Amino acid sequence: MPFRVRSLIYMVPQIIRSLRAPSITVRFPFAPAVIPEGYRGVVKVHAELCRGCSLCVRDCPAAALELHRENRETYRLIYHPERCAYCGQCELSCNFGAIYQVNEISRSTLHLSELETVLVDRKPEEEDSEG
Amino acid sequence: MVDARSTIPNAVKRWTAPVVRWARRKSPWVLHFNSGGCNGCDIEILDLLTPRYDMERLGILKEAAPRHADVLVCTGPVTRQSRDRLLRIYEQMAAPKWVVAVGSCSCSGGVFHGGYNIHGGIDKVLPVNVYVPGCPCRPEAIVAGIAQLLGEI
Amino acid sequence: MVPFRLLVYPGFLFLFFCAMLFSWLDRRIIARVQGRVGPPWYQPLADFIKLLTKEDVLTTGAHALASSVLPMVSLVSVLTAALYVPVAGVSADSFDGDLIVVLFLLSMPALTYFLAGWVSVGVYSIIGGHRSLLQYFSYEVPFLIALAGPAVLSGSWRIADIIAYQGHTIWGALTQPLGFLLAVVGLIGKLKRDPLDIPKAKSEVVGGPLTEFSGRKLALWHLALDMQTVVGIFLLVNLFLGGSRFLTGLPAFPVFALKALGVLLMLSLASALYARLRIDQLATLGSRWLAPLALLQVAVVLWMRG
Amino acid sequence: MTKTTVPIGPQHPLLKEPMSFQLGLEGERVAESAMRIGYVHRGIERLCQERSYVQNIYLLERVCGICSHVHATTYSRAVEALMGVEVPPRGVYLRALMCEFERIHSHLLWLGVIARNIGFDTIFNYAWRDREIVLDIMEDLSGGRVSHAANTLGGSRFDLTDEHRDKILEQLQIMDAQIQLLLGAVEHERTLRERTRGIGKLTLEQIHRYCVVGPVARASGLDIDLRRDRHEAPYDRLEFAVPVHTDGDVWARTLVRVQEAVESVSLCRQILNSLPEGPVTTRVPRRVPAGEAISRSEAPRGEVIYYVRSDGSDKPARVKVRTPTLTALVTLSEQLADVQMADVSVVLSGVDLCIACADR
Repeated sequence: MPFRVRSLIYMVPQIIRSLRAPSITVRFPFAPAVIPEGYRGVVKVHAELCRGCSLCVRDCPAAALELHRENRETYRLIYHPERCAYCGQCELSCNFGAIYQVNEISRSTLHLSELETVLVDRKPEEEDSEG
Repeated sequence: MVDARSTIPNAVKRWTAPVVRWARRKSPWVLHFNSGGCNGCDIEILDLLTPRYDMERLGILKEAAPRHADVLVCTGPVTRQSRDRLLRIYEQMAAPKWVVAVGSCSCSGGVFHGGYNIHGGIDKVLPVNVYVPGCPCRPEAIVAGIAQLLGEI
Repeated sequence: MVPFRLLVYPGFLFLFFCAMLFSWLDRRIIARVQGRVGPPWYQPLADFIKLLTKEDVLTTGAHALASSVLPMVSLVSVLTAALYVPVAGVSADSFDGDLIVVLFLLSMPALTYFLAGWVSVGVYSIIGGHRSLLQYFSYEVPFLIALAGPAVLSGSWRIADIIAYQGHTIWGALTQPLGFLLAVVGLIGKLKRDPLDIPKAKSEVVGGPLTEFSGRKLALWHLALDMQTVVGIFLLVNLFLGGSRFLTGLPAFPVFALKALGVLLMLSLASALYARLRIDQLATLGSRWLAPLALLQVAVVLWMRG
Repeated sequence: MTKTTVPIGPQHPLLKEPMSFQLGLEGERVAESAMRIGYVHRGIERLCQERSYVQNIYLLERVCGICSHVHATTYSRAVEALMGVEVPPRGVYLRALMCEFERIHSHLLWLGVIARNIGFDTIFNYAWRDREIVLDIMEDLSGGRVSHAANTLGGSRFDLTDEHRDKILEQLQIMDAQIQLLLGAVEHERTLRERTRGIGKLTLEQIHRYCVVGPVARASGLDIDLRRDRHEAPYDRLEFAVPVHTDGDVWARTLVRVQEAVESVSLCRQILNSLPEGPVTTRVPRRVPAGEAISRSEAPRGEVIYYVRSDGSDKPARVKVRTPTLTALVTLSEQLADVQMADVSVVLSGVDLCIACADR
């Protein structure tokens, strides 16, 4: 292979260019994280819209949603961020637009049980007051 | 070998403890092991080294040898075959050591729950200090997890 | 005065400070070149303290005594070498022929590095040890010949004399640019820095000879290596960039520091610019290019002396 | 000469994923090698039989975190073929768009990994920095940096507006410039070339024997690319070159991949400019009629094949995944013969292993 000086110093102009470009490093741990608008983060529910139809539970690929139902009016929808695949299928499956994802990353934790969230806790009297 | 710390008098220990804690917080060397994950979290962990996130700012270095590392960052739901290796790596690490489980599948099995070949989470095998949910985790989440761990030290 | 020189300036404390500073600067420069931010200033210190307080694991089969003595031998030989390397014209001791002693002492760490691989029985350690020895033969010859240039030119093997000679003529780097370049390459090889970090290449041999070391011993190894960097840079500055009559009006220490930082910048840039060589490529490079060029440089120097 | 046995893996800095090699070394030369895989076997194919068709999209996306979208797309297409559903053209285009973004992302990622493995951290950092642009675009489109969840049975889950398209085109402009720099570095940088030239050679005959696909095959002179050869939408209306080299070594693979990334940028631009109007999804039946279907796609690493059999219930009776990495894996023992210990890292990363794909 012919010896070319250019091949030895090829990276020099690239490095100079990179040094002149603004740094793209995020400030994150020292400043709040900037999460884009459309990011599929943790799951939230408009509790008043939820009918407890369990379509989201059926389609969840990771079994992150649990519906504990006692009867037609009394049920609880429980969400486990540590199982969630953050895929957004629940949002797609919901016919009432109740369940949705926000652009928030789930917080890390020392104990998994801390993460469990009750999304909907529906009792009959609440249903009455709404109706 | 005799632990050198036990031979240090208490007074000195009390005086040096804050310094030691400071040093440990500022210099977590990370060892990464994929116990059967899908690569998604792994590339995000590797992403921490690159210009966008640059974790060298926090003193995080990705170490190659288990003996040099302080924090074991695991991904994946622990497959049956990788379980022994995971344990062995943990044993090879020098104390004090911590374990961070990155990704939903390393927290609980995630999408792979119920699989015949997985144990379903790092905590089935090792004591986990911090869980970082996410599938795959955003680099921010991983950093926040490690930061939380450092806060606990 | 002697204890002060041994322990504080330009002895142990000053070197320790410089080792931390240089290792930070090096990481910072590389990070900056790569478009990152880099570690904060206290990083090397935090790493060092943390490693000191970590558990010290010994592999089964490893020689306990040897593995604790080797890092110390490495550190001590570097520190001893530092006694004879003047910092801004001040050295703890000096005698005729101290350059040869310094060069000998500076090659001790390579030997201990090899032995470190040998006594800790890991596979990677042994391969890394072999590699460090192979590498030693590739860089050491051109390095020594290149450093002989200034000595031959000034007619003395005493570092102080070489500085003085450059003081009333001109920088060695200007009269023998090739020698300076070769010395820098040799220094990179000696310090096992990228792109010649063949013995400790992470993707090939994990941690090289240090794979099985942890805790205090690892801290000492790192310290020895960092100090070796400092001493090596100081040596090059003294031999090739030692005092110049253009700069006589300026205070000695800042000028010296600037020169040392300049050499450090060269080392850092080299590691950012190139991929790691293979061991056989290094051997070819060493024997086919570096050594003959170094000899050529010495020949030129002899001709210059007339 | 005495032989030393060196284990590479399961935990080794050069492998992101667990996989194990036993190398028999004579000095620095590799005399023999034995491979052990299966550390990442999660039993996904079995799990697929326990989940519904919809859940499987997300499960199969996690076969591999790097080429996640292409797995989900190929699976969705197999299921749509079973259902007899036609995806609207806009949906097809959007899926292809995502695939091309993913190809850029995957190839740049790989360039970074191989650069890191040969100790060239600067290129690693530059490649991954530029990759962030694509990740940003993908995150903007689908809401995920790495796993996109951009597929649903019957079409694409995301759509884009005109302003959005212009923004992406702008970002692609930057991307194009950056990729050219990286391509220049691969072509001209001497140390990088010295380390990758002549390593891990595969002849065309070996490629045929081992049925290797993807960039590895194209680097050895086998001119196959499913996107072009299948004449299907949207690639039949787009213009792109398939880079082919004949050297068959790691350097040629590097070139092929980076050039492919360049082509992908142009493909993305073409797709964005010729995006048909209309809906992105079509309604699909909940139940899948009994039958079987095969679908193929060109993943960043080569051809990926899905076989889906349905027995008429809401769960597939069998899903079989065939990934390109598998074919590349079996060539490793031949590539590793007689290389130096230092080149093992180059060989292993040269084929762009994705153990998660191979083991599933």
